[in-house]
Amino acid sequence: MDEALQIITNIIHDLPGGKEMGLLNFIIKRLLLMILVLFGVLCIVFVIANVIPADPIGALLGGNAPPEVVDQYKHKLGLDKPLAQRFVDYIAGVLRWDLGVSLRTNNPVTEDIRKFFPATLELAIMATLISVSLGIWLGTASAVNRNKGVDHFARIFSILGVSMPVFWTGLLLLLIFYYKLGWLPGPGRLDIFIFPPKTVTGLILIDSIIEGNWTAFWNGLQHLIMPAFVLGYGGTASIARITRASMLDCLRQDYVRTAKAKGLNKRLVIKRHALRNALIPTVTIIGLTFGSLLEGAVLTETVFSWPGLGRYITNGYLVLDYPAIMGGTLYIALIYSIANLIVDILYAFLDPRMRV
Amino acid sequence: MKQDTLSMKWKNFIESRKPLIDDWKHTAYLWRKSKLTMIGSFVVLFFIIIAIFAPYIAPYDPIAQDLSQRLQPPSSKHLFGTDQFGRDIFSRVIYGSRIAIWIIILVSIISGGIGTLIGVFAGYFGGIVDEVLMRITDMFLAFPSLVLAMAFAAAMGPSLTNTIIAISLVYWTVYARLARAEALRIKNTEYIEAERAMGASNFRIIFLHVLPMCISPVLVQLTLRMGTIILTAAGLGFLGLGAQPPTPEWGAMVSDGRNYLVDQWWISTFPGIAIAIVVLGFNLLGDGIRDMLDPRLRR
Amino acid sequence: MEKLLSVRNLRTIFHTYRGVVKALNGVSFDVYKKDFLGVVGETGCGKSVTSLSIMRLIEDPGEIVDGSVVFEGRDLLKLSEEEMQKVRAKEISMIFQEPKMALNPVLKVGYQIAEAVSTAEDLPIKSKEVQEKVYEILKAVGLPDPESMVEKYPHELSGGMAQRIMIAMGLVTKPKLLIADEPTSALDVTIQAQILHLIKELVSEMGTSAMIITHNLGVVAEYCERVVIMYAGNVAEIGNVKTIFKEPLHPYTKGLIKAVPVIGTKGKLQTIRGIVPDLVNPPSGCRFHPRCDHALDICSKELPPIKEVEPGHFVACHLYD
Amino acid sequence: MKKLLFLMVVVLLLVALVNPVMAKSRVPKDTLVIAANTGILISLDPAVVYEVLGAVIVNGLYDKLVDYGVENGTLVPQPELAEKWEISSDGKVFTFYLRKGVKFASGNPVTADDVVFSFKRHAFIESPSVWLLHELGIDKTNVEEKVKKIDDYTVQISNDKGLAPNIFLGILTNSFGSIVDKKVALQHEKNGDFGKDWLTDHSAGAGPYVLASWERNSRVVMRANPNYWGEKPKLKTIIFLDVPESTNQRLLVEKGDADVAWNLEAQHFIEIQGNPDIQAVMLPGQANEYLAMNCSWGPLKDPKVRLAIKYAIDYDEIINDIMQGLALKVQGFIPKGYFGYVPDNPFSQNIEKAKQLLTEAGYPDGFEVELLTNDSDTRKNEAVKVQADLAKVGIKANIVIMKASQMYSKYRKQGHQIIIAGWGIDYADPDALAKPFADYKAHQLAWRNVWYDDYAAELAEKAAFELDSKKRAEIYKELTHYWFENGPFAMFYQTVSYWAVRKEVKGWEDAFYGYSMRVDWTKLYK
Repeated sequence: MDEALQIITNIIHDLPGGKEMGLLNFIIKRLLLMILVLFGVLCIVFVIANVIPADPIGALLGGNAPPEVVDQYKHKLGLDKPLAQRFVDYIAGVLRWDLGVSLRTNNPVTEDIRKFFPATLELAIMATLISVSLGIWLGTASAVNRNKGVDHFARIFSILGVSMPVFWTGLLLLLIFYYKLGWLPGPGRLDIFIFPPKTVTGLILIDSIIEGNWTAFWNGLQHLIMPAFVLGYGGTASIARITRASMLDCLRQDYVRTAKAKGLNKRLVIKRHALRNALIPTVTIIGLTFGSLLEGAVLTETVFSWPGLGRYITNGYLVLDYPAIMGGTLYIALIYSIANLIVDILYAFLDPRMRV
Repeated sequence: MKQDTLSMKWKNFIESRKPLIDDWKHTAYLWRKSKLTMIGSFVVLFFIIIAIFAPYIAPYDPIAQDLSQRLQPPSSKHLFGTDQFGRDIFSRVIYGSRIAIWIIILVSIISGGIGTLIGVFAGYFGGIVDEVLMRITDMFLAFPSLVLAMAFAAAMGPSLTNTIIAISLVYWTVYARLARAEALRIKNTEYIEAERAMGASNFRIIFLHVLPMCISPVLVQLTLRMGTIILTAAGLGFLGLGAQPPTPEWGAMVSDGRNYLVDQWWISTFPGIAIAIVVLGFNLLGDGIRDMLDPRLRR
Repeated sequence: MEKLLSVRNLRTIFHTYRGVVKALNGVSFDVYKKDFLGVVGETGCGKSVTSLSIMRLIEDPGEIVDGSVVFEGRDLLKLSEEEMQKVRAKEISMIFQEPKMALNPVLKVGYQIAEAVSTAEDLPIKSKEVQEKVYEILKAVGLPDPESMVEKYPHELSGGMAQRIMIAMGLVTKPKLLIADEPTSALDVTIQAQILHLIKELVSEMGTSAMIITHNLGVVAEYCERVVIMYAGNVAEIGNVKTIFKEPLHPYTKGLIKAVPVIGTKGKLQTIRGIVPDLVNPPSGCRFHPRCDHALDICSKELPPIKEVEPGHFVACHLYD
Repeated sequence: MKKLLFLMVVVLLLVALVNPVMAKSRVPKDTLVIAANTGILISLDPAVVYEVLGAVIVNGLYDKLVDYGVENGTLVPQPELAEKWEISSDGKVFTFYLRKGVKFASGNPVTADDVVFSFKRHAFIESPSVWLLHELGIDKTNVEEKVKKIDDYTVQISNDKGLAPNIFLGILTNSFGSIVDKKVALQHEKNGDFGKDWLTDHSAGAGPYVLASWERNSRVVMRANPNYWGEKPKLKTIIFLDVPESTNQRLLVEKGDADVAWNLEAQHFIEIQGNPDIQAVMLPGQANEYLAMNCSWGPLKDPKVRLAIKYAIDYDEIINDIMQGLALKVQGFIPKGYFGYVPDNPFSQNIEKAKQLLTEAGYPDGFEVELLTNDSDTRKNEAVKVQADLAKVGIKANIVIMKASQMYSKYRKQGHQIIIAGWGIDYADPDALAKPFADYKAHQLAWRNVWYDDYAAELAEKAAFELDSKKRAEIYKELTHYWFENGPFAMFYQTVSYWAVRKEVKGWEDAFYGYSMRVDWTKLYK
């Protein structure tokens, strides 16, 4: 998650005819690519899910159930059909946006995703806000004061984010800020006795604003702080590193010298001139970090009892609930690709040189 | 020039190597100048030394149980205290460094190797080969790596080697991209054209010329990512898919100790700190190397 | 003529892995009001470093270690950063060699010029007066249709147009001194003449002094009134252009002028023997002595002081002790 | 500014780590909040539910014909919706007389039709718990004629196996024995599923509580049932809050945001006892933990080797150090508090005897074996302990940890060598243990460990049909002693169920005695 990824994004741009073909063709080409990639992801997931030597039904029925019942159940769910047949059925299903029925919650996986994804999305957005603001602030500070105290502190602080296991920091924060200090509420999305807002988008903060239910809003926000920080802090390092590198690069450019020659003070030079240029490559990294947040959520959600997609998939692993694992993973890959596409388009807008 | 004395030959040797030595001097200067890189390299060096001399440093056997010494806080006898089996955490952390090194080296070789090869072939041959290989890379890139690692670990059964394979099968994408970019850049340089003109086979060109050029960017990336490899292994440990007990793998130690965090904080904290320091070391070293190799920052 | 800027014994060094580069080794010269001064010398002689030192734009690993830069009675080297920023905003402006690089790629050119005005006169960038001034200066530098020009981005302009924008940006604040660091080197010859002509015309209209840094003697001969010849971090000779070109005193100046090929003459090209010295351990005394045909033994021992051989004509060479 | 910020953070952290935590409960008096890992719940339909936590909740939502009561420490079937019942002389036909005037939560009266419907839907849905119905000799082909309505308030259930009454009634106390409101279920039936889909997260029973809502991975909310026929529940709302991490459960209870921590790790349970606000409740569990050896694999074929392993293990250290005393030393397969319980515990660590047995069997310097278990913390700790003990006699055990799902599927295919697992008891009768541990014909644990021992199987079967309880106890005693010597099982302990319950909550021990067999939510109050 660092400068190498920036190289990736530049490579994505050198797709044949990137600039001349115009933004629309660029988007169409990227969409086609995305579909191909998602198809690939689907195959990987299907192969893994069905190659695993254990059988899900045994897991579902628990240790005590005798073998005959297990086979009966398996037949009922059509798990004894040949692999190729099951693959074709699954692909047909995906096209109709029907990812099968989860063995555990036994309602359609798509409905589960609709119920669980907003929690992960809300966590990922807050985490991205934190990692972006923290990352850019630290990256700029360390670039401007290269090799001075601030640079060292900023880099160590941001790298620590990527150095500490998420579940450990999560529990530590809970221990200090909830258990000992009592400043922040405990795990979960909302206190039990707060009347939750009617689900419109599924994001508590937005739903509570729509409903004007301010108590739920504040409580939800407080609940979000720690998990979002734990998740976001991990992404800070890569954003800080990219910002620092591109900022160092920009500070050496001639136009920064012109800005100084115009008598602008240091803060203005950085804000108006250096930062604006330095942020362009950083934007693409935000897309990639957002993607990795969806994934980091798997650990954070367990520690903070967050009813998100990450936990849905991990619980799926506990009982080898194939449809849930496959559907969930595919969905995360879809969001990951869309996030990247949006960011690349944003990249084109931000940088006038790309605008055609 | 009949009687070339030794000193003459030595002088020529130095003379012909002048630019290289000059370059190394500049690198040493930059290395000294950026304190963090120094810290990073010392941490990594320290980590490697501990791993090599673990048996001599560790006071106790990391797996030996002594239930009478259960859950002792850090003391002079047990520097980092003991865990729920009375095993000395200090010795387990020391031996843990061996496992961490083992994971890092293996994952770096496998993922670095696969990634670079795929990248170089894609970059060098271009056309269909490039398109296909890169789309495969995109697939793995779009795939949430922890979930993929979980899937592989679950498929092949939880064990240390499976964790290593799982992580490397997820980590190679970055190196593929890097190697491809490098290969593209080198492919159209004159001296490769010259090679081809002299009738060198593609494979000779790739392995003798293109591949060596990709080493430095890939190397930088490897150092940067070595830290995160340990973290992914820790994540797998937390989900119960990593190293099997009683192996003293840091990630599993942190995750096993998490239930004791409230009163026996040291069981989880010391391996956690070990992970943090080593990851920090690799990251700082990686950053340092990248700054040194990056022409723009070299002045 | 009345002095605007007087630089005395300016010394600037750079810390590098090979050691300390003594870029400026005690540079002294004056710029008069309404002057059109050329500063000329081979690459690496420190002419750009001098201009950056005057503007105090030298940054780590560079460092100004000695000397004074007196501008209208105040030594710029002693000013606080805030005061220096005001000087840069109102009093002294600077133009650079690569116009397209010196303009911020993501901001409209109109905005970048307006920013100069607003900083100098403490007016909001979007205000009417600032907009007026921008249109006015754009017309002055001869750019067509200012309304659409302000909306353009740097990458949409040609080299010449970009340099005109830079000139506009420099002169819109009506500075007392304009420093142009190799303004035309990056442009093709036809555009060069137009740009220099434009600078000369505007500067004389505004009564602004100009200091043109160049390595092209032809530019000096054509446009400048006075010239400073620099060699390896020192001033070799100062004087008005006609006398310097007719009878140069300093051996280096002679060599420079002889090296300029004149159309119509045949014969071998003249060069100055030797190479530019390494400034980490420069030759002792006068830094030109290893390449000087008339070098005396004192030349290699002491740095020749600068002397006014005749009114307005200075030279730093032991031949004239 | 930066230095000030840094200083403030450091001071805060110091203050945080120092001050002790005392907190009053923040849960209203008429509500109970239980912090539990609800991730394992699959369905709350009585005919489908199979996990312990699910059964406990269903116990609060539905009443059954008959349920367990407690008589001087042992669980005995007692009347609930059936006022009384008669058993035919050959023990094959049971006639139940329903209580009159009892209404479902929906207000519909509870009649024989509802009873017949409840059994029929369980037979047809064929969920994981259907094998218990098959134990009664009832399946979808004969359920109509085996469960007959005599009149509105009388139902006759016949079972041709002539099982001992204690077993028959014991099986009926399972969740599937819950009586479902026929009208409400059929109202929500979707393409002939007997209302199974709707009942996954809705309730239609006559129990003390009604299921208000179940947000997956978030919370299960139960509200008091206004027209409950029995003792009115004192708590208006019970909430199962999903808290997967044991540490968090403990923090929530100590902070007063939750009343009960449901599945605490042993270590947390020990430490929490130091908190004056908390009462540590311990009750005998309805499950046991054992090590089993695959009699068809390598050295384990030889009973001497199996016995050596049983003598190599230090059972006391497992109970005292790994479970910190939270386990009952029971080495027979019949748990304490059950009819036919045999109190002898013949095994304790005896390294010489184990080595001597090994040399006799021809393995003087031991052998290598795979030790399989799943990834719960307790099981991992037990595996590491056994590995160390076996090493003392030269046996090198390689631990393999798997997801519970994968482990059971390997175990079911007799694919293991040595395995550490547990057995949850389905009905409070020794037969529920004798069949799996001794009778290989039942295709359960004995069969999985390839212990095809006809003598043991015969004894287990005889006991199941013995109507005279004194003789029945005799048979179980003989079987237990035979099992000690020859069985491929080393019984570690009988589990102990424990919860951290805030002082404000009263009556927890009465409500949960015989937990997972029986729960009486109405006993709880604040």
